[in-house]
Amino acid sequence: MALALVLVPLAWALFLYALPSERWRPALLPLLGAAHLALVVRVLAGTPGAAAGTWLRVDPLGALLLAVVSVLFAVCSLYAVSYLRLRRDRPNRAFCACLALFLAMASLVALSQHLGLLWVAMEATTLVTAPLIYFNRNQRSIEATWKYLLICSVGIALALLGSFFLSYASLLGSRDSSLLFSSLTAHAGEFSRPWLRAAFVLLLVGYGTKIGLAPLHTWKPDAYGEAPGLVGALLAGGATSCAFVALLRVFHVVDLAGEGAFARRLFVGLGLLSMLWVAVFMARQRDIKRMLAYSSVEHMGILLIGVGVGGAFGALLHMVTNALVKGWLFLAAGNIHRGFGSKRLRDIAGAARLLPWSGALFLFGFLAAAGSPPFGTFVSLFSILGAALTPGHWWVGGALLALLAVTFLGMGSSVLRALQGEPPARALESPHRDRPAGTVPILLLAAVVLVLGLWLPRPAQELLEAAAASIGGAP
Amino acid sequence: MRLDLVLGATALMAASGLPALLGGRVATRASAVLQVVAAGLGGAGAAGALFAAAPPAALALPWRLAVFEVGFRLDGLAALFLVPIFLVAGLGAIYAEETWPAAARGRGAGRLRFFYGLTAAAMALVVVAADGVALLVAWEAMAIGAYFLVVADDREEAVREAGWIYLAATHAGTLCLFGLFALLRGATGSFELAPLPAGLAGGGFGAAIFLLTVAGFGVKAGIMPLHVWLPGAHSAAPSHVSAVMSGVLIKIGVYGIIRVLFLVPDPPPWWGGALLAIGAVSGVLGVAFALGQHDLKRLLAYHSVENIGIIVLGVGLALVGRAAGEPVWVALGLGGALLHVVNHALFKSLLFFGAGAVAHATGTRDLERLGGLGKTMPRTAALFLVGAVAISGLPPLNGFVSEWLLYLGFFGAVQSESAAGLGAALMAPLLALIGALALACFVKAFGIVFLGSPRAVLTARPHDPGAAMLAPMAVLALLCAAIGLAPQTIVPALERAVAAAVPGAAGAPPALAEIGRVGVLSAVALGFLAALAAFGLWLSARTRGAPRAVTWDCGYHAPSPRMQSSGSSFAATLLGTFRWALRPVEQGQPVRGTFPVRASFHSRVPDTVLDRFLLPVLRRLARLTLYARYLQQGRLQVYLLYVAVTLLVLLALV
Amino acid sequence: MPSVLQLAVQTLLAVLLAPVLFGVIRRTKAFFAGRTGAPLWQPYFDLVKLLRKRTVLSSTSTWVFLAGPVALAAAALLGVALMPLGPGAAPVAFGGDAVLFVYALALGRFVLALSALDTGSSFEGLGASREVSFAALAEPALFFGFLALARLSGSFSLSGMLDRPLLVRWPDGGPAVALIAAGWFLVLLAENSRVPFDDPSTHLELTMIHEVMILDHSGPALGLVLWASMLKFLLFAALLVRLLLPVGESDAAVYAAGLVVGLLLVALAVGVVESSLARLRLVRVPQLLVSACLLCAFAFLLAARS
Amino acid sequence: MPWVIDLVLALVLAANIRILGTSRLGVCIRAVAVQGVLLAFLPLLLHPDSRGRTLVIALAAAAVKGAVVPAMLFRALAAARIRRAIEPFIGLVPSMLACAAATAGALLFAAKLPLAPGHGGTLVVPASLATLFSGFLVLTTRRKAITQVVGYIVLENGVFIFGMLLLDAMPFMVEIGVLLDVFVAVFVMGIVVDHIRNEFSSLDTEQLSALKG
Repeated sequence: MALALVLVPLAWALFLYALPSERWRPALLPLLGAAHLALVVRVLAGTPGAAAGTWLRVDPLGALLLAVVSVLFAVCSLYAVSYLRLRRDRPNRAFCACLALFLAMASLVALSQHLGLLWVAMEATTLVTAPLIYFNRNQRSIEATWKYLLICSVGIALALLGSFFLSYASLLGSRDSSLLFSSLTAHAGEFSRPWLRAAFVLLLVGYGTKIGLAPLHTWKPDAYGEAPGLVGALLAGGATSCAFVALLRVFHVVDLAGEGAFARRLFVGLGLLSMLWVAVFMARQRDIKRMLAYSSVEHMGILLIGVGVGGAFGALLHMVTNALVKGWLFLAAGNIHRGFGSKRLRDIAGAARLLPWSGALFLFGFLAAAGSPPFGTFVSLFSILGAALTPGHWWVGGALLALLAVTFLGMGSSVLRALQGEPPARALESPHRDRPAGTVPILLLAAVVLVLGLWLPRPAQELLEAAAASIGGAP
Repeated sequence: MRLDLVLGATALMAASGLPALLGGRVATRASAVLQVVAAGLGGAGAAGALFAAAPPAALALPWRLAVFEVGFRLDGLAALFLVPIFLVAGLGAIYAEETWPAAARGRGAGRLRFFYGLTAAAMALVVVAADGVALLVAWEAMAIGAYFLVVADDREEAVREAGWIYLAATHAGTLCLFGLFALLRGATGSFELAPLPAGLAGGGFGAAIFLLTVAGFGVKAGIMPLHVWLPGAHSAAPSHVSAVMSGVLIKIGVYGIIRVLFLVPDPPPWWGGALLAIGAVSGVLGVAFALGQHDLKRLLAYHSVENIGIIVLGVGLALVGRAAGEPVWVALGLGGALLHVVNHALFKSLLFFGAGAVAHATGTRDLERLGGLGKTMPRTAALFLVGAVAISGLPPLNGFVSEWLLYLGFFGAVQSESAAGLGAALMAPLLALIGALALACFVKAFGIVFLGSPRAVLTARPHDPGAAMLAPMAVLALLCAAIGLAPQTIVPALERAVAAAVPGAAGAPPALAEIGRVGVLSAVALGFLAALAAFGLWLSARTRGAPRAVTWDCGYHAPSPRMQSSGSSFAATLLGTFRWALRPVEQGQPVRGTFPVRASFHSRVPDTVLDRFLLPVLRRLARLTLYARYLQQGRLQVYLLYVAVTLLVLLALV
Repeated sequence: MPSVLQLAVQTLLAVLLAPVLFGVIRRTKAFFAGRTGAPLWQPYFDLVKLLRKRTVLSSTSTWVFLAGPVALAAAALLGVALMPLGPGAAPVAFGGDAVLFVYALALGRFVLALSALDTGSSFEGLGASREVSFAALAEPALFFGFLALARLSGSFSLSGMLDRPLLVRWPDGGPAVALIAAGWFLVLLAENSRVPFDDPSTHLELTMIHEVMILDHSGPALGLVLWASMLKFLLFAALLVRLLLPVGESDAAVYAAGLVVGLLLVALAVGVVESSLARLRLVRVPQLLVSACLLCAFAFLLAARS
Repeated sequence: MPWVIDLVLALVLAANIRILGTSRLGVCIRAVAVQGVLLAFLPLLLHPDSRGRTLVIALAAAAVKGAVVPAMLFRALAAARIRRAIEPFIGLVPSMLACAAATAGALLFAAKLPLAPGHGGTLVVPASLATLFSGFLVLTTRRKAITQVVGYIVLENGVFIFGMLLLDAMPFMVEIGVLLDVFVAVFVMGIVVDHIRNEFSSLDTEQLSALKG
């Protein structure tokens, strides 16, 4: 059952690659999305800990990630149909296959209970997304792809060394050479501390590159900016969450080994640095997709701070809500990009008039990203804030609030500039307007985010609490 | 039961705009009707809770809002705020049918209707929220809804800028509130707005609570220097929106300050002192800035800052009293502040409605172009005059009653031996100064707009608006007079609100009616009206059929309307006195020689905090951030270097 | 019922007495100028003459123009009702009536200033502007004085603050009361537009504040304004007299004599000031008013120490 | 046979210096190929009593790192017909000095880390770290897209060296997965390099800096 989560998309990828029809390939994507979503629902509803051997198992953390990735993919696949119909000029064979491959690899990340396998899956998600970023096949997109590929590969290589270090720490300390997380956590107390700390630093830098923490995030604005909106949505919502979960698994081992305080300090430090970096780069950002990329960096910083101050529940919920909001924003930004034929602010104005649905969705997505109630992001952000504003690290809470405010200033001025006023004449001539196929998927995402803010279903809450408990956070 | 009514009305209000979203004249009219009905129901429920002695009602939401338990509660304090909310919102809904008709504004009118209902409902919800989370959710809905109200006309650059400043300011405030409630939750373990245990308020925690409360709610209330968004937003918004914003929305900030600060049973004395200082600054500088404005709605907006200052003075006195264990100060300070909240809602909405009528009829809000409207718009003029007298705090209208309660409080504090009490007493002369300056400003506002002759040739021939705009103004004017002439009727409601605002006060709070003997005012006011009527009848009888001539021109042979006092010349003397804070910008060509060919003079008073400090600083900072762009110049090698350096630095930490 | 009677008597006396104070001022000025001057009763004749004359209205003006004199007169009457002119409390006395006293006069000022603007005359606009501007600076002085008196007397009613028990506390309250008296005398001059703030006896267009506001009023309207300003002068003078009056509390006759003499002395003092000082430059007026404020603020500080 | 291991590792380090010290692309790629072949000996040397899977890994490593990847790089080089000079941002001598410094630093850092009894005294850990940083040096100071791929491979080689200590701990599948991933990564990079050449008619990464801020 659990294995099917990986195998079905894998098989679908092969099938899509083999399929000769340019028209049918996109149309078959939502089928995969729906099938995967159904599988995930069944797995989640079934017995907890469904396993396929010792290496693949659905634990709460993985289940959470599965749910995020699956929902996001389902929506994006729906969006992809209309998107690819508009982009008949590009061959979509590799694109569709890689989308399916990405789903397979992300599912693998969620299921992996083995440090080495986790790494392999993470690297694979990087590689299968490179062709997605290169979809537009122009100079800018190849530059972005190149940077993405190289920086992430280097980062992931460091993560591999970190994994090796971790297993060496285990080897030295407990003489147990298994790299299953269950045995790592069981013997964590006996690990060699110097190796452990070095391993954590390497893994933090390695997966942190993939998460996109400043100053390792440099590929993000380029890749998200040049990729189609739908790819940006999958990357910012899915791929980053995968890396975050991988990092959390490692963090849990380090925490159990008694180096939790060290790890948390690093989390808070890097998290705040990311937010600060974003606060600076968000000001006068004149490209809406790059702006969203920086927002992603910001929220990844918030996630790390959340874990760092002991708000695991809030951080995990924020992982979910942020992923969905990022999907929402990138898809809306994609529509705006198409409507105006540009993603630079100097060409965009009056998007709320030209594209009333996408414009309004973009605006509300921005508010959701800012953590405004009643969106789900409010609940998560507020939980993190509550954890931060406790004795011992008041200053973290204060800094978090201040940086949120500054970033809001930078992002808001760009967002409103894009939405308000009169659309330029050039855009009025463009044939691209809001169509249901392009807005309904976004509305779905928005609805989920809104519902999460108003009503968290009991199973979802239990899952979140179990996941938080599984990485050592108080529920 | 009443809470159910209020919540039901709120829900109806929130949903009222949905038909209008569809567009069309009929649908928009249907929304307007729904809004009026909702306001009527909600107002009735709130008034019932306010005037009939009933225990506070509470209701918990049957499901959890995500992970938070959420509930609502209707007590005296909430009811006191609810009444003006529903009243002004309902009147504004009627008023909008004439100023922003769907026929002329198209889809914009529908959108405006929708967000209008949403904002009004959210305001009501903030007030009945029983816990921090419900309050935050409603608060944000209100703030964001109001943003859409402000930018109803986003084709204009000025409107967009005002909207953005509003949004940025309100979000900063919301973040402060996030921090506040997270802290309170950490201290008490619950989000419920219940009295805190004693002993928490000292030290850094107490200071953080106080500062976050004052900053978070104060931004919305518009206390100086957090008022930066207020003048722009009020003048940019449609007039009925300005009325709602100025009349009730900013009061929600006051509500928050009162609600949260009085949860603390033992506030440090400096809290009250700080509020008094804030109130004094807001009051005096608010009215001083108002004097310098040429835009009628901006002028009114600065008066909101002033009146919030007056209200905060009362709250400050009450806090000082709570710290010093003086229940009389608490009763008078809070009673005066709360009555002023109600009063300001009445007369400020009236004035904004009036200003809207002027702008609607003439197409301009510029004082230097208006004049003489009293002859062409007599009804509007009379109603505006009522508002002007009331806001200047003059008897026999309602503004006087609330300020009088505050004076009583300050003069009570003068008997105190404590420095805090004597400091509070010093606010009495300050309040007098504020009142006299407000009077000067409204002589200017009313005199320049409605009296004399028109200063410019306006395209439209001005005329009184229709019943949809006049009737709401008339209702408000009547209420202003009613509270002014029979203030004792509202005193029990005030007492109930004060008792609800100050939980866990030792013993019953002293009765306002006893310490203030408000009833006397009523008798005096009636006697005064009798004298007024007698003199008036006599003089009008004596001057009936009096011949008309031109105004005495002192021998000048060709008087023209352009020779009248202008708004800026009227305010020049006082502006000179406050030059140190206002820093007016003056341009022109001075009069030179015996026979000057041409001379000109133009002055304007930009907002010192916003235009001289905040915006330049922010612009400079934003420019500085561009230097940081050198960090990301697109070189992959440099990016990889960042990875290596990060790794090395972190490894060095191992 | 006795208070209604008292109200009637007090109002009648005030109405009758007020004009004679203006007569005294004029006689004093005439004396200093070496003239004989008009008789003391001349202000009565002026009033009667004005009330009988016909009015001419400006074609620009509206009903607001006539409302000014009416409100001013009604406000002055209200002030009279609140002022403890008799030996005991005022006919209308309650805690906080001092505020009503000040604000009633402010209402009169408000409407009169509007009626000046109603004519559309540039001169009258200037006058209205100055009237309201200077009053804004004078009011805090009054209130600082009230604060100090409230502190000394423990009451917040004009009658209580100005009541005779104050005299008992003269030894420790004396310096404060003296400062208040000095400050309030300046306020009296400013509020009634006397030299050095304004010169009521120059040519109409050249007066700066009060008289220029009522350039267009004529006949009964002007009479009403004139009469109201006389009452206002009386009220401020009475404030000073009651503040300083050194008579015992038992003997009503002595008290009445003291009050009348005191009022006349104040008028005399104003006359002396008008004869010996020149009008201030307009830009200096705020400074003088701020000084009045500071005098009363010092009084408050002194009172607060005791 | 610790001395044999150390000898191999010393040769690996020498290859690092060679890579950083040459101005010719061809030499550079050849040095990487040599390094790959040298690495293939490590599993055999470190685990002399090993079974068949070690041999498989050694062969796979030799094939991927020593043959396939260099061949791909040469192909790209030939197709590009570019000047064969490397044009580093910093000179060759400073590069080599930096490499030496990195090696010294790696020795110092490795000394802080405790080692399992069997691994003590060998150069495995310092060589691994030194190679890693040599890889970084190539990545950050070289201009051409191909040299960046070389840098990535060197970096990966550093990781590989350390991984050899854990041959017993790492399951066979994972080792093969890692090798496969590296291979695919380089393969994808090769494709991208091809496209860069097509788009820009150059492999100079200076062209690839349009996206800023």
